[in-house]
Amino acid sequence: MAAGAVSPSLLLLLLLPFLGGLVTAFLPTRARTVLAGVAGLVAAAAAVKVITLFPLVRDGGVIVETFAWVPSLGLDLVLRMDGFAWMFALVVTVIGVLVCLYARYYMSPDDPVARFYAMFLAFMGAMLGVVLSGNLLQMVVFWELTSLVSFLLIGYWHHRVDAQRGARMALVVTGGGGLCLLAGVIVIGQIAGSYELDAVLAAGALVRASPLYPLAMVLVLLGAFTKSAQFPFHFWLPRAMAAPTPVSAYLHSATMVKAGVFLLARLWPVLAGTDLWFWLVGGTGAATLLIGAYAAMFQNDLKRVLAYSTVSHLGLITLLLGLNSPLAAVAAVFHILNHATFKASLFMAAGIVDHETGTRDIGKLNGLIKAMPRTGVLALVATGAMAGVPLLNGFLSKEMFFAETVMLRSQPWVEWTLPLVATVAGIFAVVYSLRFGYDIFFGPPSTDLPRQPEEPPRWMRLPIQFLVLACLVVGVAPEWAVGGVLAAAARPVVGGVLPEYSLAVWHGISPPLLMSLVAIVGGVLGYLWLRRRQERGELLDTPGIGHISGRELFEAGLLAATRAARTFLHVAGTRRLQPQVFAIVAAGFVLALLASRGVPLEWGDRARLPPSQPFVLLWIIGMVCAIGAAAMAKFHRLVAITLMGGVGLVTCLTFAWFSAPDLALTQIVVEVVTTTLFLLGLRWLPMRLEGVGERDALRGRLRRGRDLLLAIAVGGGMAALSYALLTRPAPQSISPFFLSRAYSEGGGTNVVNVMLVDFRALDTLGEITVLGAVALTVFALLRRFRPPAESVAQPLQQRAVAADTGTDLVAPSRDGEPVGYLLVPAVMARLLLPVALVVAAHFFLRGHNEPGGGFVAGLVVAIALLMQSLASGTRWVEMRAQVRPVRWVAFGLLAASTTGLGAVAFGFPFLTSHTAHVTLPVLGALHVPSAAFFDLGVMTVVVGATLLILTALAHQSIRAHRKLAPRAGDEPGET
Amino acid sequence: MSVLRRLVPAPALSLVLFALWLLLARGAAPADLLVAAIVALAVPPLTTRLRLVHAPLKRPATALRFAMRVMVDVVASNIEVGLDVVFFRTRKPDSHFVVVPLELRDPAGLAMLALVTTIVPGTVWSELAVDRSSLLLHVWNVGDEAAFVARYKQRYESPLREIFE
Amino acid sequence: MASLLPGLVIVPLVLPLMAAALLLAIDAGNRRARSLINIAATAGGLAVAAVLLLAVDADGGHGVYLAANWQAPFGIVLVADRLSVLMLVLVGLVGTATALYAEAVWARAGAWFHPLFQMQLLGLNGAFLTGDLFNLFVFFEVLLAASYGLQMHGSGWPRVRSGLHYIAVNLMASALFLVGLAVLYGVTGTLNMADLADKAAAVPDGDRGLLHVGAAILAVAFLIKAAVWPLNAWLVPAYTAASMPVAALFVLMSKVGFYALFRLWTLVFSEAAGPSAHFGGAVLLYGGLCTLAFGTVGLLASIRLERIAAYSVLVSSGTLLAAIGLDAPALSAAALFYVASATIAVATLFLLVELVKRTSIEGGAQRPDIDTAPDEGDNLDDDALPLVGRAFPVSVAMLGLAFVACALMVAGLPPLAGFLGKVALLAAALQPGAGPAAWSLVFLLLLSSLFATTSLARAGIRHFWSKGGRYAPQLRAAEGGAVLFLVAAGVALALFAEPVMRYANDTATALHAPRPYIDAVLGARTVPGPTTPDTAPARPPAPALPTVEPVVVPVAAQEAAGGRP
Amino acid sequence: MSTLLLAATTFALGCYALASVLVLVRLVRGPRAQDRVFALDLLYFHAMLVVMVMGIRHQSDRYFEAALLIALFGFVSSSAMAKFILRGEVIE
Amino acid sequence: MSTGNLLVDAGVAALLVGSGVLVVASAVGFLRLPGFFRRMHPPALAYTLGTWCVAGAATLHLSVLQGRAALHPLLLPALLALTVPVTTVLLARVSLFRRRQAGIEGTPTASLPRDREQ
Amino acid sequence: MEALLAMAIGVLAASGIWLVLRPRTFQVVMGLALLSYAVNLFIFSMGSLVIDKPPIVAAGIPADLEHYTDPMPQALVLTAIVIGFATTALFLVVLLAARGLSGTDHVDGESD
Repeated sequence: MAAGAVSPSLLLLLLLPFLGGLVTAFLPTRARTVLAGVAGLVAAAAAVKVITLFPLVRDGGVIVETFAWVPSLGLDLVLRMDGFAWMFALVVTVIGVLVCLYARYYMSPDDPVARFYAMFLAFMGAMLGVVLSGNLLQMVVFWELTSLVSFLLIGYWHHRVDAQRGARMALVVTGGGGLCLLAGVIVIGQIAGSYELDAVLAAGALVRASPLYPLAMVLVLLGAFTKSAQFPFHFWLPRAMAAPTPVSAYLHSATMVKAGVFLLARLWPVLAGTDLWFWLVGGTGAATLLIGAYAAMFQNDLKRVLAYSTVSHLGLITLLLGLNSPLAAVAAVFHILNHATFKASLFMAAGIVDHETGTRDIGKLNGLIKAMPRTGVLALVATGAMAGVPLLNGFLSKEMFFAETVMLRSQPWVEWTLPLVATVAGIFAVVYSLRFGYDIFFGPPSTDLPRQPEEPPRWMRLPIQFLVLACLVVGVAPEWAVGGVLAAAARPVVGGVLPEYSLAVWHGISPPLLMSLVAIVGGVLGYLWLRRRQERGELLDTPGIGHISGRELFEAGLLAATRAARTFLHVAGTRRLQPQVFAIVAAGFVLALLASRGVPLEWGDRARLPPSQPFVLLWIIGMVCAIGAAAMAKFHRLVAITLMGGVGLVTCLTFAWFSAPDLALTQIVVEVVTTTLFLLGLRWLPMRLEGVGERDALRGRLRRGRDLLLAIAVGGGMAALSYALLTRPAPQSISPFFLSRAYSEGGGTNVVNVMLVDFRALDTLGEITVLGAVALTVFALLRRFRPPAESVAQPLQQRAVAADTGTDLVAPSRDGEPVGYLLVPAVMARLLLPVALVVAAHFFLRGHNEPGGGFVAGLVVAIALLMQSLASGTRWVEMRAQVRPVRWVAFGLLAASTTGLGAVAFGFPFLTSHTAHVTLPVLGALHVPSAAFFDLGVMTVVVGATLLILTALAHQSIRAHRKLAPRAGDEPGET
Repeated sequence: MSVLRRLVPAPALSLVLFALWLLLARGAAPADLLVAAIVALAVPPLTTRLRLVHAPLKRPATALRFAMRVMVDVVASNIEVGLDVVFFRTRKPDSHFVVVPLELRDPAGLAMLALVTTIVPGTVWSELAVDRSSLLLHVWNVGDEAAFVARYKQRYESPLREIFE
Repeated sequence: MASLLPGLVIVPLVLPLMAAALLLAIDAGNRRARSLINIAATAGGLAVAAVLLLAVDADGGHGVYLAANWQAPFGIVLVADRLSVLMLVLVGLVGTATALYAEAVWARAGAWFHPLFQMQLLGLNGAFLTGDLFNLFVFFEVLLAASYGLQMHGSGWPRVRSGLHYIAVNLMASALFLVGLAVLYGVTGTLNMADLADKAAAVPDGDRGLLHVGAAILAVAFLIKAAVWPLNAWLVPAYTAASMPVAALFVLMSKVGFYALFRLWTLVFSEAAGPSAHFGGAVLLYGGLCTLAFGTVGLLASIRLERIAAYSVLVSSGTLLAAIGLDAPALSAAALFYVASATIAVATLFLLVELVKRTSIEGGAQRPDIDTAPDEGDNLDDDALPLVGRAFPVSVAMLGLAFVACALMVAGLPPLAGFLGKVALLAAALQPGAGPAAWSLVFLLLLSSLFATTSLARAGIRHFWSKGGRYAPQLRAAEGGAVLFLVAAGVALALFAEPVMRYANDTATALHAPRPYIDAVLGARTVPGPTTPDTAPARPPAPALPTVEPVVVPVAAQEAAGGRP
Repeated sequence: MSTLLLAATTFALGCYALASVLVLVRLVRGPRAQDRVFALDLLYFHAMLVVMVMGIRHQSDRYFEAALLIALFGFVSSSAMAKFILRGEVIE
Repeated sequence: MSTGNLLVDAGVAALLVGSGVLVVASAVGFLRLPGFFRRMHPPALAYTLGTWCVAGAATLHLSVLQGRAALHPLLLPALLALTVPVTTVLLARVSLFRRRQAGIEGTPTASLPRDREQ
Repeated sequence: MEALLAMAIGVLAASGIWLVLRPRTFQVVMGLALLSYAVNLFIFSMGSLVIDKPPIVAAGIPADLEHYTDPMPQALVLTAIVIGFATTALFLVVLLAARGLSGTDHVDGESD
């Protein structure tokens, strides 16, 4: 045992193809000789490396190398090579070398083959990763990698629709299987306590005894079956034939599709041995064996024949593994090896035929043996192996298979059926082999081929020759050729103890031999019969299952799933706002209700304030206003805004009433600005007249009823909640702290203001940032503002000149100076400006001690300026005052944050306030809190942001005027 | 003088602002006076361009007298209109529009006139001609229209013309 | 390193704030300076976040910063613990990439992109750092206010329409937030999260119902931001309509909701909360599962890449919510790893969308918006097209590789970080004794991977393997660099998964045992002042004079826990 | 607080509230927009009075500032509305 | 905590009552009078005397309370005088405009030279 | 008083919710404004209703909740008012932009 060896040999082996792929990716894209050379050398090096490792694994030795990756997930890079892995590694690398060579000649000189070779080598690496995995999770990693790379390889000719579809199908099916595998592996890992292969293999009994065993097994099987194209997931493999033939030869015969059976064999000691395993694996294998072989007989495309045959052979291997017999497992391993050799060579041969003749249609191809005798012979030998002709390797493993079916001990009908199935499948195999071999190479030479066939270059044949030779050698002298390898490979599969078996060509006359004979004879007869029928134009499609195409089912299924998904989204989601808002409100209400249900709510017992009649009247006004606004907002917007003003006012009075002077001040100025904002916006909204275009359908009424119910419920809930809280004694609040420290440490008597600029200055900083962000957004949005068509025209009022005979409305300002109805307001507003500025200064300076502060002061300034625009027009104001609101915002933010940073400079936390005490003659002691500078920043931001928003909105009207200017001439004529 | 002029471009305004500050600050400590002075000096120049720049008040005494008269009128009209409102059914005041020709042209003067008209109950400033030549008033109880116009012009317009023109 | 910690905590806030102010002050014409400031500030934020991460990880503690130098339950406290710092690093990563990316084209598409960008970062960083509930609201508003602007950056009807919905929904959420926090304040009398945890446990039974109501309302607000179904219909339109760098940045935003829920729930409704322990976990769990299912189905239904990305956001949101709803440290740890990988992955995808679309003429518009049924005609011998491959231009090849990497991350396929996150979640969910909810989570996770694979493959085929002619897209260095940066981050996350996983484990353990956090926050001491404040001045500060007699405030409660001497 | 003052302030507040209710009726009834706007202006004004009387009632000078703000800016909303009715836009 | 001076209290109370009565009277008038222009008259009662009474009451009250002249409440009537005309002037104009627009006969007008020229 | 204020909050909230659920942008923005009043009052009411005890510390009065109202909710409301103002303004502008781009004032841009 070489476990734990630090020798990096396996890592090197694994990395080699990846590095090679990386190198090839950067080589000139059409230098196929160089690319093939590099790739081939890399593959060859890997192959040599693998071969040199054989002694280490021959007698049950295991090489393990561990590299930590994510130990906490149980996911480490564990490279583990035993005999079985070695065999696979050998297949992967050796056939890799051959395919590299072959592809050099197969690919067109115009093909960008760098990508091909890069991905090819990457695939080789991924496949090596799968087989060398000593950790199940790691195996999943490489498993999915092979799916991915195969997707890219199948889609190599990506402009072809068949390649796109085939690639995607392969990816979805095998990738999906991979995900199942992942789940299965995790379940197994949880049962076994580790994902390490050694640990899992040792915990086989534990796994099988677990209640989760069926689930884990099914998940793992899903992974394996999809990868190995088992029925009913087999359909992707024929579609994957859109790949370049070297890819098919490599992935779809020798390596990737074998990953599934590799996994079954790998976990055989853990999962096998139960009835469930037998029925699932064996049943699937048998079905696949039959269906694949049956479908293969009727294909007219060379590669599709091979693809279905591959499906069938994979079914055979699966069936063997499912028989729960060590001997069958050995046979399975043997067949894996054999199938890889003959199928790879057949694919390559098919590729040559395709390459030379320009078609793969069996119907068109005839008598090629004359044009390409050497290729023909090679192909025929390989076909023989596929058919199970004696003295070729296929015969041997197939005989072992027949023997196993016969020896199976199970229920009587199974014992009887299985050999039959095997024989029938054998017959089918002979039929399709004959179709492949005989049909195209014998008979009168075709004349209507797209290209005149001739022998391919010698080097292109070389890989086939090599493989066919292997078929022969194994077929003739199995024990000598592969006995050791097979023993080494099969030993880990069956759990370390090999069953008795003999690799010999001749075992005497036995049931298997008879079955083989029946198969061959039956096959030949069947072939002749089929051929005659097909010459008559019958049976060109697969009878029975021809119209049930897995591919179509898959595509249609995907389509239906997509459509269903869309329908679902349509039902479960929405693109409309109302349902979203409804959902939010309802969710809030329902969750709150549910939350309160657990612990019932009750009113508190705090002493209530006696009601005061004026206040009651006040809130009657407030509620009427609120309800009125809700009712009027649709048709009488101005009224709604007015009523809203009433609500704001009452709110403001409530603040004043209940000891919140700061809030009252803020509310009142905000109210003014908000109302103005609404009015500014109203200009661009369409007229909406009651009763016009109203469809008062039942549905609308129902919806309104529903909304009303929810609104009332939520309102009631809010009221109840607020009442419950209002009547409770105040909790142990943190507030006394603020009250006691506000003056002594915050330097101000107005605790609310001290909180804003000191205790919770960070909130204020965020708040002014919000203001700034909103102002910027408004500005940016309105720069691109495109007024609605019918609002571009001047408002009705401004057009109605004729009716207003004594009008001063046409041009209320002359040379910027207001006249007529605006004269008096303008003078008043201008008089108010200095007054307002003084008031603002007053609010700003007193803020720390008395109600007021930077925010109110800022809004006072903003409203005073707004008033000027209102009375005198924006242009007048802007002609005279360079207000650059963005600068104000910038300055304010800088001032506030630098004030905060000032504290840092003195070693205090951000925003720590400090009061400087200065004593001046006459004036006495002065206290200058740093918070004042912070508040100055607040004020500046408020002024800037408010003005930015308001002027940006107001400018729209000016723009509209400007747009109208050219047409102003004919305006009076219209009216 | 010119320095003073530049420093205090609008003495009346500055004075008003000074007083305003002291009122707002509710005190006259040295610190308050200082800040009041700063405010009174700083705000007018800041707002020059956004203000009507007009000649300083010509006759402070007339202005003061005018103000007193208005206050008296306000109280009187309050009582009159108040009674009319409460006993509207029986007293049936003669309310309608009256056009008053104007000689006053100064915007500030007109604004003052509007102010007075508005705060004295019984008259509502309704419309000013574009060329400022006449004024439309809504009057609560007119009686003799010519007499009303004459009284209005005499009581309010002429003092304002004196003050502003 | 540890000594650096407290002072550094404020930097992620100050940096974007100052940058935003500077960007506003700079003349609009000076584009180069703006770009420079923007990128420098963002990258600086990343660097600071990284240092913070190392510092926090090194001493395993909590960087507690008492803003304005006030004791913890009273003033606003910023807390850099493992969780918040992890989020900060994500903000830095995604922020840097998007800042870089946006420089190429998008920064010029409308006014004031840069300051809004910085404000968004400020909001994000603040939301992750703050330890105060109301301050959290404020930072939510900051990030939302900035996000409104960014979402509609570039204007246009789709943006404005979805923006309108987005804003309306978020305003509703803000209202709920305020109501919820008001109730919590009304019941417990505090806003500090750590203090809240203590007070909530001690709430009298008569008030517990109110506490729960408040928490439920607050939760709805967070759930909206975390885009839980059925409150998530705003997300896909808003994210897909936004310009793509903005959408990439927005990936972080849905994580804020998750963060807030995670933070508050582990803190307030931990084991120590007595009768309230684990309150509402079922809502998180089933809400998360519904969201996950919704997002999964959405993935399958999506053809356009940006929609795939947006639904991936939903998938990750649902996954995270369900994971924390199950309330197991192992799952939380997995969720934290997942949040890192998912954020990076989806952000990368958003950045890629636009570049990828440049490769095909009209983004594959020649095909209908839904898969076509298989046509019988396409057999293997598609004679019309030769069996000769077409070379990809280098830029397309690079894009393609980036796309593949990104698709792997999003779909959770190996070998990148997305897979590791998924494995971690699956392994944690499939602990022995996993209930039906855990199994549903597992099932949906796998299904989402499958659907993501399907859709991404479909989209990749459409864009990279299109039948028609292809343009070699113009890739600007900034764009390519940004994408590569994020992909590299994803790869690094996979390579160094172990330390990250360990970090996530530590974080989860700490979150599920919040006592040290609470103690650290409440035990943080203020910096003593240089001079004893003048406690009884002869008169209050000039010039404003209170109407009452000169104020003498009794210096009571000096002994109240550790105030400034 | 003397009973007299208490009664007087209560009476005044009641009067203002009653007046506000009357004005509200006009606000809701209209009939024209100008009536409503004027009503809003009056509401603001009444609010100012209420605040001032509350100052007297609570012997406090702090309510003055709120009244000041209403006196200073109460007209802005209503004049903006008036201008809107007149011109169809608020700021030209 | 009254001002302690019964006379002052009585004065303040009287002023308050007066203002209350005036305000109610103006509101009644505003509600009940026919025609918009008629309705515009009564509020002036409240704007002027009603406010003056309250301001006077506040000034008196505060001055006695603080023991010094507290004149600032008088600012309010002054400011009101400055701001109220803005709204009323505009509203009167609105009403005229709308009457003309509706084509109501007999809508008066300040005679305008320009119209005569036309 | 408590019951009245609670009722008022309920009515404001109900009106706001009703409007927010309407299909016209203007209704929605009005609803949001009403809702923010309700929320502000709600937060405010957490400090419990106290008359004439503003949180402005004065000499000789013990600095506790007996003699002053709770300043915290007020500070919160102040911030909330400002933020509400800003977001209302923003929403208004967005609805104008939406109206300009779509031609209708329906929240989904559907023509009536």
